[in-house]
Amino acid sequence: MPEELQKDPLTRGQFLYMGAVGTMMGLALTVPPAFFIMDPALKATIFNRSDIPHVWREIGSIFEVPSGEATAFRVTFPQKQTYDSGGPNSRVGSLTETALASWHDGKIPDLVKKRSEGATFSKSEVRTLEKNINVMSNACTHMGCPVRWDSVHHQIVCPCHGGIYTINGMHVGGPPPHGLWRYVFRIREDGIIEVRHKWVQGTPWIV
Amino acid sequence: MTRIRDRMAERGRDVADWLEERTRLVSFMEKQLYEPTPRRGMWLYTLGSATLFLITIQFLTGILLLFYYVPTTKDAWNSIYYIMHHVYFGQLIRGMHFWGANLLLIVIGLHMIRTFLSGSYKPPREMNWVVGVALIILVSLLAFTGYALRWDQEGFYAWEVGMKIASYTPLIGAWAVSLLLGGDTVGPATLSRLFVFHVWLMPAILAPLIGVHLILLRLHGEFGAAFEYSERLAKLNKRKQYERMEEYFASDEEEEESSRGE
Amino acid sequence: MAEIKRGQAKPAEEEEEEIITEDNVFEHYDEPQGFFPNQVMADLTVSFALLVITIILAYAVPADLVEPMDISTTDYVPRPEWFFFFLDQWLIYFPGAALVAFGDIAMPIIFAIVLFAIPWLDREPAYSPARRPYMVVLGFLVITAIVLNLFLSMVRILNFPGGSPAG
Amino acid sequence: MPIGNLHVPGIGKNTLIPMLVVPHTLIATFIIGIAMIGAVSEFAGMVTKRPNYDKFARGAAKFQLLLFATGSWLAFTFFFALITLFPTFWSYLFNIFWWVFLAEAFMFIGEVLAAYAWYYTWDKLAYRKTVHVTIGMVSALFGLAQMIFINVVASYMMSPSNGPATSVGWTFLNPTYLPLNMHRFVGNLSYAGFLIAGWAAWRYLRSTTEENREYYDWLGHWGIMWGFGFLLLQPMIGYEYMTEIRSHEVQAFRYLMMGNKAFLFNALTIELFIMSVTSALYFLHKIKFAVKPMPRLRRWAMGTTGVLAILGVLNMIPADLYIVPQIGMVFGPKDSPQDIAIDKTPPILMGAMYPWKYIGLFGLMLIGAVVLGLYLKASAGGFLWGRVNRWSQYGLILTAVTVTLTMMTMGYARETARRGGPENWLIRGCITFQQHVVSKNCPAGSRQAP
Repeated sequence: MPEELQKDPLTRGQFLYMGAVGTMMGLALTVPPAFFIMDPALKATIFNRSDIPHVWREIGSIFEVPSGEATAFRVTFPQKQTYDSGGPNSRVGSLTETALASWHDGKIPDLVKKRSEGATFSKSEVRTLEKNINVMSNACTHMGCPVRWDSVHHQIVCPCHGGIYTINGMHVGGPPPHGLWRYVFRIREDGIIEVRHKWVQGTPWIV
Repeated sequence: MTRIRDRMAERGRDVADWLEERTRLVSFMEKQLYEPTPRRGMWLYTLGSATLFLITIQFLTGILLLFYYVPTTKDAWNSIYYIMHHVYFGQLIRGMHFWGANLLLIVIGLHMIRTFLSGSYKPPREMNWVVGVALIILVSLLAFTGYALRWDQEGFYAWEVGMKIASYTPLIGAWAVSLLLGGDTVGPATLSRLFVFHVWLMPAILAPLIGVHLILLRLHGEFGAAFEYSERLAKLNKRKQYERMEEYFASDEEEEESSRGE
Repeated sequence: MAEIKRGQAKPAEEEEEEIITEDNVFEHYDEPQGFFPNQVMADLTVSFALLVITIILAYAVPADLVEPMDISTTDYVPRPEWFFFFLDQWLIYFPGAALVAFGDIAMPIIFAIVLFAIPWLDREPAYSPARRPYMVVLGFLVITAIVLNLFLSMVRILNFPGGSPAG
Repeated sequence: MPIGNLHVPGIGKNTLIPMLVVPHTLIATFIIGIAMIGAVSEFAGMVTKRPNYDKFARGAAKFQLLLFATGSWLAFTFFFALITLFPTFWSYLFNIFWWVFLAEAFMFIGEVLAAYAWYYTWDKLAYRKTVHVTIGMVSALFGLAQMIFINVVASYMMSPSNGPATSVGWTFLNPTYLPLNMHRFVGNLSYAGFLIAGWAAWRYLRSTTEENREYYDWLGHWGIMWGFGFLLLQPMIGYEYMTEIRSHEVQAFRYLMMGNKAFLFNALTIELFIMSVTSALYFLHKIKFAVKPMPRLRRWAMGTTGVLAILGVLNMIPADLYIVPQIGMVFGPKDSPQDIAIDKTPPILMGAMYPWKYIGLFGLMLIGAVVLGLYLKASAGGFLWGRVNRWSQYGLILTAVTVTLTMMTMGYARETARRGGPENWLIRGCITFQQHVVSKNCPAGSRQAP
């Protein structure tokens, strides 16, 4: 144990040397780890790459959508994230979500009423159908709780904080900032609705 | 019999001296254990050590749970199920970890209220209060992340609400969420990040902070509360009153002298 | 090496009548006690009681494990943990995009900063709660606000149709 | 049905009950408020050793006793009227709330004992002030407990809880019980405070001796501090109360907020505007008489009062002309819809709840707190009492009158929340106005999803 402290003077050279080596070591030990941790954030926000590849997935046929109600369809997307991204001996993950489908204001267009199950629609008919159907995600825009159809009051209700949406997914009451997220979807000739893991209003995160 | 006991005591003393020589452990322990502490509020001050005890239980049971827990999305739930149903005392260890966390939050809240009411954050003990507040925030974050590690509906949605709140932060909202999510959707990356936060990152910050908290406590000694010093305060006020009285009478005498002097 | 004396410690010499001044009044307690036997005893009993409670709870009310995580559910009603109930209720007071950000992030951060800054906010020299009415009343108001919000949210959750047993 | 289905000639039984209940509620709320304010001011007198507090506390105790008798007389007659005129409803209500009413009765006895003891031992316990103050506090707490128990009945009728009606615990756990309690507790204090201020103003205008003028000027200041201070908390708690109603009784919410009874809340905003602006002007006027002159603070107070007025006006803008009673008939749409369309933004844009009413209500709270803070800063230095002009006292009387009107508007709002739907309810989902019991084990059985 040295008896008392010895304070030698610090020359300019020593100070500059220590400063330079110190910063280099600091950079080497902080910049790569930062990128290491921020990798998904960079990919998601800057390069807009999503974990889910651009694929169309079927959710159901328009004949299954009843009038005056929003029904839930389960849809499964392939998900490539960390160890589920299809390496040599690993599988591709999957993410199952629910899409709520409902006719505009609950009224089935007469186009569909006349056609039976197997019939096919022309291009223009498909376009009118796409305008008259709402395909929305079931995550509440406030805090992401699963919303559900409340047949008593004919509205879509979020159980967490009392958010209320109309049958078209428009925001009516409660804390949610805006209406439900609307899927990017298309309708095939034989009336099957196909959905992509992309939303009209942007990225809702979580879902 | 007494001879054996004496020889044993003799050998014990030798070991103590040997240790003292090299690590001064014995004097350190004596300084810690025999330090005077207030008696009147003794039961109030047990809250601090109760929190310490509960945190050690959390560390202990946490590490034990790690023996069986698997942080993959497919098997996290199954591993918890395995702990609860097949491992000996599994339900006990997990129960202690879960209920310990709830009790810890209650006790840490009471400890904070006791410290606030007794005013023991006054100078020179401000830093101890600041470290304490950091500790309570860390513990609630730990409880929050731990809840979601089970990867069942209840835990997951609670964590999701937390992340959705993070997504509302004005500037770095998108960044914060994608950092916590590990991508733009919920998946295996989310669970591994959750696992890192709960099992290593937060405890790694918590442990030294608790050490700092205890060192600061020992540095200034336990303040206790105002009722520990009531007699001394009474003596102090009495003495000050006498001084004021003397001043008052002294000023009277001067007036008399000055008036008599003219 | 100083020779270690054994046996009876030197009797404490009679302390001359100490003059209590403003700054040394909080140096000594009125009734000091050794940390080792007394305080450790109390700590031990409290810790033992807590341990027994945790063990009993661990077996009586096993930590629950609901069905595995599944985003595509339509009937599950998510609830926060009990210690975030008051924050959940706080969410309801701030609807809409701008207010959610304010009420949810700005307010808790302000609350944390105020919590950190209490020693610098409360500069009153007196220690006992009776002598510092402002801080104690403010603290009491904050605690009652949190507890009331906790109960409000609990009642709201209990009365949600899916939430209560008989509903 | 028991013997005769009694008909009250002339006004009919549905109006007799409110005629008895409204004065009873006004008196009872005032008693609870003044008991609390009196007890606290006696404690303040003990701590600060100023005579005014004690003098007021004594006057409050005497006034409380006088009112107590009339208040309880009204309660009993209202009790008997309910028993005879609404037999099935009353027997049903009494079965559900048997323990609550029992507790209520004992609280009443406690209240009577404590209040009379508090007043009559004023001189005897003059030297044991702490004991006397505790008696005052106990009488205030008993009054409060009475309100807490009767709130269970009121909130249960509007929003029965999900649990079985037979279990007492669940009756307490109905969704609007806690917010109603908080709202009424703060309301009592604010109501009593404004009434004290109004009464002090009246006595100030009539007082002749200088000493009386100073005391009543101080009393006006003390009353409005309570009134305005607690009025500031009301928008937040009221908002929480309405959120509970919206999440549990959507029908009642639509009827109150967007349907025929929406004008009640316009009336409330008008009353709120009057009370807050008059109080702010009173503060503005009082600051002139602070011992330490503070010109800069007075300019600040003027600015904040202006902002307060603007926010008040913002609050008063109706969402749809149709809901304003008289004007709605002339300008509003002829085929007035049952309620404003839900997912359409209301015609008058500035009247929409989000974001305008939020800015208005919570702005009122924050700016009001600033005004109060400025006034407290000025009053810390002490006032020259007894020199205030006539107009400020008229302002105080105006606030007292408006607070009584607010009390009635809000009481009416809560009671009419049970009407308006396809069925007018006495206990929502259980007993209709015509005392027809809907289902066997109602109300729990008949609750549907929200």
